[in-house]
Amino acid sequence: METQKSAKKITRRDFLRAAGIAGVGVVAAGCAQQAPAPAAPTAAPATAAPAAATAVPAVVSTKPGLAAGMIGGPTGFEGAERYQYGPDSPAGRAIEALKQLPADKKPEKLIVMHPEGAVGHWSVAFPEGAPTPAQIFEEETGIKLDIVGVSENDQFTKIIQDTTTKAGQWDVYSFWGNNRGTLAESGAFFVLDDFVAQHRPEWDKAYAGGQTTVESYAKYNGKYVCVSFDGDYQSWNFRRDLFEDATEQKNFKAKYGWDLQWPETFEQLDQISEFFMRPDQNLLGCTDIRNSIWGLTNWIQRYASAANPFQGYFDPKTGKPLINSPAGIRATQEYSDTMAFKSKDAVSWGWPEQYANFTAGGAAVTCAFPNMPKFLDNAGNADSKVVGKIRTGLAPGRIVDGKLIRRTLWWPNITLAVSTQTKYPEASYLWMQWANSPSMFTFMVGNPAGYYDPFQNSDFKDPVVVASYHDYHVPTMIASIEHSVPPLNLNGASEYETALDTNVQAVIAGKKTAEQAMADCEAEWEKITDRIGREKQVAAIAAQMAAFSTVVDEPKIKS
Amino acid sequence: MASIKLDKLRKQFKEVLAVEGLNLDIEDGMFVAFLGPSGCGKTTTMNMIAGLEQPTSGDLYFDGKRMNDVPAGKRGVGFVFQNYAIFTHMTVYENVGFGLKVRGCPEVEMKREVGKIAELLELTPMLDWNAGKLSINDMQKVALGRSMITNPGIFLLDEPFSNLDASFRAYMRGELKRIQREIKQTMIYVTHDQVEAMSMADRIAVMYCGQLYQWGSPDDVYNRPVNAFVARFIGSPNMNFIECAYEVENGQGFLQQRKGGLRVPVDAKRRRLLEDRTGPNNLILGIRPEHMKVYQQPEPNALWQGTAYALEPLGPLTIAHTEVGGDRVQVKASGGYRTRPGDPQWVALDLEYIHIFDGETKLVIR
Amino acid sequence: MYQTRPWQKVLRYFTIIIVSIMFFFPTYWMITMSFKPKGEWNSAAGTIYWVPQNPTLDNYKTVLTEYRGQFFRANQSSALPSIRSSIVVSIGGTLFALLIGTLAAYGISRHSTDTGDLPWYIAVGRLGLLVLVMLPFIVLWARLGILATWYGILTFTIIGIVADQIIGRVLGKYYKGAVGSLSFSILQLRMFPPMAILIPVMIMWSTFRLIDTWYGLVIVYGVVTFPFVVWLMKSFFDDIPKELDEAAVVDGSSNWRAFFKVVLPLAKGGLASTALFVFILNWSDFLVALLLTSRNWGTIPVFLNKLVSSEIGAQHGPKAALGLLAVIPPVVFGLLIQQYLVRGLTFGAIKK
Amino acid sequence: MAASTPITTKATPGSANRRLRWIDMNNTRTFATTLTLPAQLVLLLIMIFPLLAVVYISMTSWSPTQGGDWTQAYKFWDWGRNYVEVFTDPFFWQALGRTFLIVGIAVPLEFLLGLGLAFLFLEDFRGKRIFYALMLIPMMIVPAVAGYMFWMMFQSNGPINAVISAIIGQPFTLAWLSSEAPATVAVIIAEVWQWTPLMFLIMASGLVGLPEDQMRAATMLGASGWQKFRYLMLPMLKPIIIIALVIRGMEAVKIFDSIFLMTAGGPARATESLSIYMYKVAFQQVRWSFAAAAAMTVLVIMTIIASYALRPLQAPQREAQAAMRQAAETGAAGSD
Repeated sequence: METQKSAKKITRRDFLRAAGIAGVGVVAAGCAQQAPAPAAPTAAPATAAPAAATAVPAVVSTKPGLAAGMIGGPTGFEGAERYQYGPDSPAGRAIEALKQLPADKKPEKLIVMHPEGAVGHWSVAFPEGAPTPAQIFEEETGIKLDIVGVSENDQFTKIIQDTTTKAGQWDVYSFWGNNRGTLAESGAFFVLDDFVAQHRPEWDKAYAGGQTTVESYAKYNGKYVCVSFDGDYQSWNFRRDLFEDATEQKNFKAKYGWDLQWPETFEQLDQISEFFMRPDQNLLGCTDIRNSIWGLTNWIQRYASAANPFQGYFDPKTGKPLINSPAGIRATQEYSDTMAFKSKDAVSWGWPEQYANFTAGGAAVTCAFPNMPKFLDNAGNADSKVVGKIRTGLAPGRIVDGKLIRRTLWWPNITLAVSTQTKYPEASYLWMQWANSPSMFTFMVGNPAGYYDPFQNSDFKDPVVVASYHDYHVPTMIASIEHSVPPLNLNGASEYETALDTNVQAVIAGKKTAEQAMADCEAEWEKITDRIGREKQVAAIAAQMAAFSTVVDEPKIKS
Repeated sequence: MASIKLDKLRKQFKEVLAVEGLNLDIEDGMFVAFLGPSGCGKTTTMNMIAGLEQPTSGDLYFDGKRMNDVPAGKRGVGFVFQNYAIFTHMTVYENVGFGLKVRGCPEVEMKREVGKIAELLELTPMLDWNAGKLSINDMQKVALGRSMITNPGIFLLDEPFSNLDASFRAYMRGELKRIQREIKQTMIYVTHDQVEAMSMADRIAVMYCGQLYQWGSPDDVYNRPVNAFVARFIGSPNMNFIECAYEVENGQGFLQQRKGGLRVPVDAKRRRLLEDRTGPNNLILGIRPEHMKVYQQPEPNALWQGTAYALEPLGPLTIAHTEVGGDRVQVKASGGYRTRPGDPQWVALDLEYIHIFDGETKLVIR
Repeated sequence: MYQTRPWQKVLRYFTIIIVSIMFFFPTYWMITMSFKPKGEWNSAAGTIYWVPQNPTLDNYKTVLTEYRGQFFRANQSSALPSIRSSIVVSIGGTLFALLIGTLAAYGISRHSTDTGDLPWYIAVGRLGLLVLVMLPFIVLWARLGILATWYGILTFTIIGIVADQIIGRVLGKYYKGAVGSLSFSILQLRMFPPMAILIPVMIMWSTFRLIDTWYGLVIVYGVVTFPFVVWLMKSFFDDIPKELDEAAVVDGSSNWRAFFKVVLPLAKGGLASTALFVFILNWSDFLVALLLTSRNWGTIPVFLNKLVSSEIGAQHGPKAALGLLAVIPPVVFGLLIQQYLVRGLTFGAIKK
Repeated sequence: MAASTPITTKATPGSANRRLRWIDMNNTRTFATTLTLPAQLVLLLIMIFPLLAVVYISMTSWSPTQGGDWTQAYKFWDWGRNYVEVFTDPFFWQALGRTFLIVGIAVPLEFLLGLGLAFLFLEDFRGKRIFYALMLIPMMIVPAVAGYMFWMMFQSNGPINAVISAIIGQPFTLAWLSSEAPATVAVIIAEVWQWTPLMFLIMASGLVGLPEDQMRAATMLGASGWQKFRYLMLPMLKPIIIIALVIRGMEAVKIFDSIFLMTAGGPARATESLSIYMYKVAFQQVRWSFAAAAAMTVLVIMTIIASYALRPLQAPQREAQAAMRQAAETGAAGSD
């Protein structure tokens, strides 16, 4: 009793401390080791950090605090040189090009749409003593940055509004990657091919997964149209404490005949889910989500892994849907059957419910964004009952022709594109190249004030990022990117998704069989394709093929 | 047709005592007027008889049967409201027939009954009209007819004529009297207009501040008021009041005016009464304007001399306002009587009709 | 009904308390939610927090402060500008709607035979004819490339108005009875789902540079809500005896004077409650504000959407906090006009 | 007024009326036009262009994703194939039917609850003002927030099920928002919760406004409580009941926020109202020409409904005309 009391006291004090630091308790101290105290709202500019400046010998540079050979980047804190760049780097080229832009092409200010919750990457100084990225950019180029927060849900509407009315309110748009095709066909995006050729962003070198990732992250219909700022691939989390418990292992082995461990196939996963489904103990088997639209992340993982090297959505030659196939029916059937291992509310559970449930230790396995270990396996998160109890794994897959096919979904969140309505397309692009360069992006990903997730090679080597995402999670993240497939980001994505979603939801609700649902969905997809224009769609589908991962593994677990 | 008995009926609204221990016996078939200024408790009394309000204490009997717990609609009481409470969304026919309709009376019978009532009240041509659009006079008749149709033993009317124009009011007074004669119901009629009460009622209950002051025939309340209030309330113009003291001089009893020096001799009967009473010598002399005469020259029986103050020529008669010894009195004079303010006047009193009230209790000394 | 027995009283009390609890519970949930720390928002973990265990003001801080801290939060900006925006545009829109709506209502109530009685085939037919006449013009304008210019829209609208009037006259020759009715068309307008019509309005607004301005929103709010004003105020005016203003006019005052000095003061109760309604409608609008604002004049409901993030989900606590703050203006308004509310809301329909 | 007009009427009824009417005619036409002009103008200026633009787009197959400007939509002219699509789209008709189902249940329920509550609140009791205020709060809450609160409360392990469990004494874990019928019920409950206060307010003021003496007269005539309600209150309240129902109905057919936040039209399309459908078509799928055709169809449907919804509202006008006829008769009878 006494100990409980004192424990509660401490929790409370911790809580109050966290409350003083930030409004959101869960995220509190996301990088506690790195940033014990918040910086003042207006961080000291780089020049006003003498300690760091003296630590780095001053060589030929335009501003103090830069390492040798570097022409720009953040300064003023220990380790700043990791994020600095030389003249022949993507960031350096962008800055140099920006400086040389003629006056009529160089804006005073760039207006950038951004998801409200990610604005912090630009406006908050991190770590202490560092300038904000916006300050660095203005200092180096003389161009002001206005990063305007917009609700994620409203970005699409705002872009359509801006494009249709030709209002030109934004230089750079931000949107959910799934809408890429629709918005590109609406003429919202400036095609970046020329700029890419000229300024060489070297994304294939920078992104984990190489060229496939670039195809997936930056292109539509074979053209460069956008830049991703967020590594939102699905990754799986499980409870180490349960998986490593000797009794559980014994019972599991007895029941299923193989050792309890992170599974390779969905059959294995479903056995694990069944094993741990104990609602009476407030423990759910597996809580990968099933709500409207977002639930498709899990349908697609089960679907895309059904063929070697991958099961695509459409036939790249004819544009015919491939979902009305054994692969689609099976994915749908499993998607519905696995409801048995979830909350009764699963179809209305979104991320917050899932996260809250996992925070409280309410599930054995779940599938989420890569940030789950960062938020939940975090000593600073007073609410979390799973600190130190999380491990992660690559998405399960299927065995096809003796090969193990595992496909995770890259469901991109923050994607930026240059508006066709802007007067300064080149400057806008150059800003994006600079911001998306390994040096700057890794610098920003480490900043806990926003929700960029890592996806560049440099991110996974950065001690700050690794510390907050945990070293056990890094291999999972890299593997997840390498095994990823793109979503339905064609023109009309929302229509395709809605059709698929309503049909699989109907199966869950028991109103259709999986066969019926897939047949209906196929018909609806065909109608959509015909209406949009089959020829155009087929071209885009064919181009999208390059974005699917073709990595194939050997099965190891015998079950 | 029923007799009504009120036994110590009392009604209290939070702080306000509306009716105080009322005892009253109303005989079957009697036409009774509750008379008093607004707020005197007469409407509350009526509502209690009707059952719209529960008495705080006391009992109510119809024909010897205790009615306290009988709900309003079941007491056999007809009620005509001051503003008639016509159902404006119905036709005249539906209004009059409402009482039968809610009793589940068949359509044929209803038609016949309504027809009879309409005939009696001369409403027949308007039966299909929308009641909300009737003239106020017709509404009054509809309200009467509506209450009559259920043939209640007791009929309550709450100031039914106060909204009518003067000529129709006079006409309806006659009509009501006629109707009452024809249907022979016990009728209670609430009014603050003493003319209405006097002209129609068999009995008048004069009420003030929740108390019954006097219960008697119109003649009684006019000629034998029990106190100064009743005396003032009945009669138009009002009774004149002069503050006096009783004095005896030369073996002759006088009422001596307080303000001036005027005197009024009192007869032997009154003298005995006055001499028998104890308490402060503080009296009020009351005399109605119609029991005085005014002259422009001295007259032998004109005891008082005064000054003309104002004149109200009303056609058949003239009200002369005269100042006598510091008190103002109103005197009824002939229609042609004319004078100018300030002219000397002589006033004669009909000593037979003087009323003497106790100055403290305001009760009559009789 | 006017006599209650004790058991009836007890029963009524009981019912009122039960019903009030049921009706108040969601509000209670919102109020407590606004004081709950994040760990207590959700019942997904299996525990329901009926009262906040660790009450906090963080949710209010989250919505009201400009966030520059080092930990990720769904909203970085403060809701204060959106509160200001909501107040400005809601009041402005309400005033605009009241202005045009009250005048029209008085006109319809007093000086018009317009009963709103219009057979649907006439209404649809008239619209159809207008469409037939105007379609060639719109295609022509499109081909001329002036459809999205201010002069294109203006000339087109003027031609449209003229065509509409001519169609009305022509129809009137062949159909005995009303062919046009203001009160009908505004009710029709009010029943129309705003989704689709908003797209061209958005285009038009952009052409006239009214997007993301407070006056642009005020005009749209006024237009969207004034049908309410017309219908409500008309019933109030209907209830005021016509003899009143006629008497005023006979006594020598002008029509306007009679309206403002005699009729309007009598209808002020109705005006007040109508204003509250319209205000609440404007106050809670989301879609119009979303489509017609961009950076500066987003309203509270638009801001509420910022309190969701796909990464950390809906911020229930801050949402409840802002929701609670958003209740204040209508409640204050309601209190200010409290004395008129009960009487005013009969819409003057009960004749005494 | 009470003093002057009746006297005038009484003196020379005919001539006074004629005189008033003559004054009316003289300057009222311009006055009336001036009064309604702003509304007319605003209506035409702001509605004509968008309305015809909607028709224009609806006659083409253009949508933003077709590329090009909307003004160039004539290049995609297809003679209203969209209308055929709308008419053959089962989801459109389902959404329409569902909307009327929700409105048809929610609005009468709001009305009955509002009326019942109004009766409860008719007499004074201790704490009336506080309860009154509590009852009115829901309609002041921004629907977007209310939708969220209901979403949370309707979770299977949320407070509503907890209360039900406590009452029935065994675990009740219905997943309200996960299947069709309960989700519809939940949506209706939220709608009823939000808007019953409005009905309550209207009905309460209606009851307060009822002439008390007429009720007492009916009591005296032996009418039971039900008869009073049936023959007096209901007919007297009829005008405001109709206005209240029409106004609520008008708003309720546009039901959007609460559904959008609670179920987003789901599960599958189980709670997709017309507005949700239109929103999805216009702003998620950006099928603008189709959305425009759907909008025009809805406009026509709503026009038809409006023409019938308005009928009861004209009853007072008809009554007034009847009264004028009656007055004329009376006048004629009087002069005989």
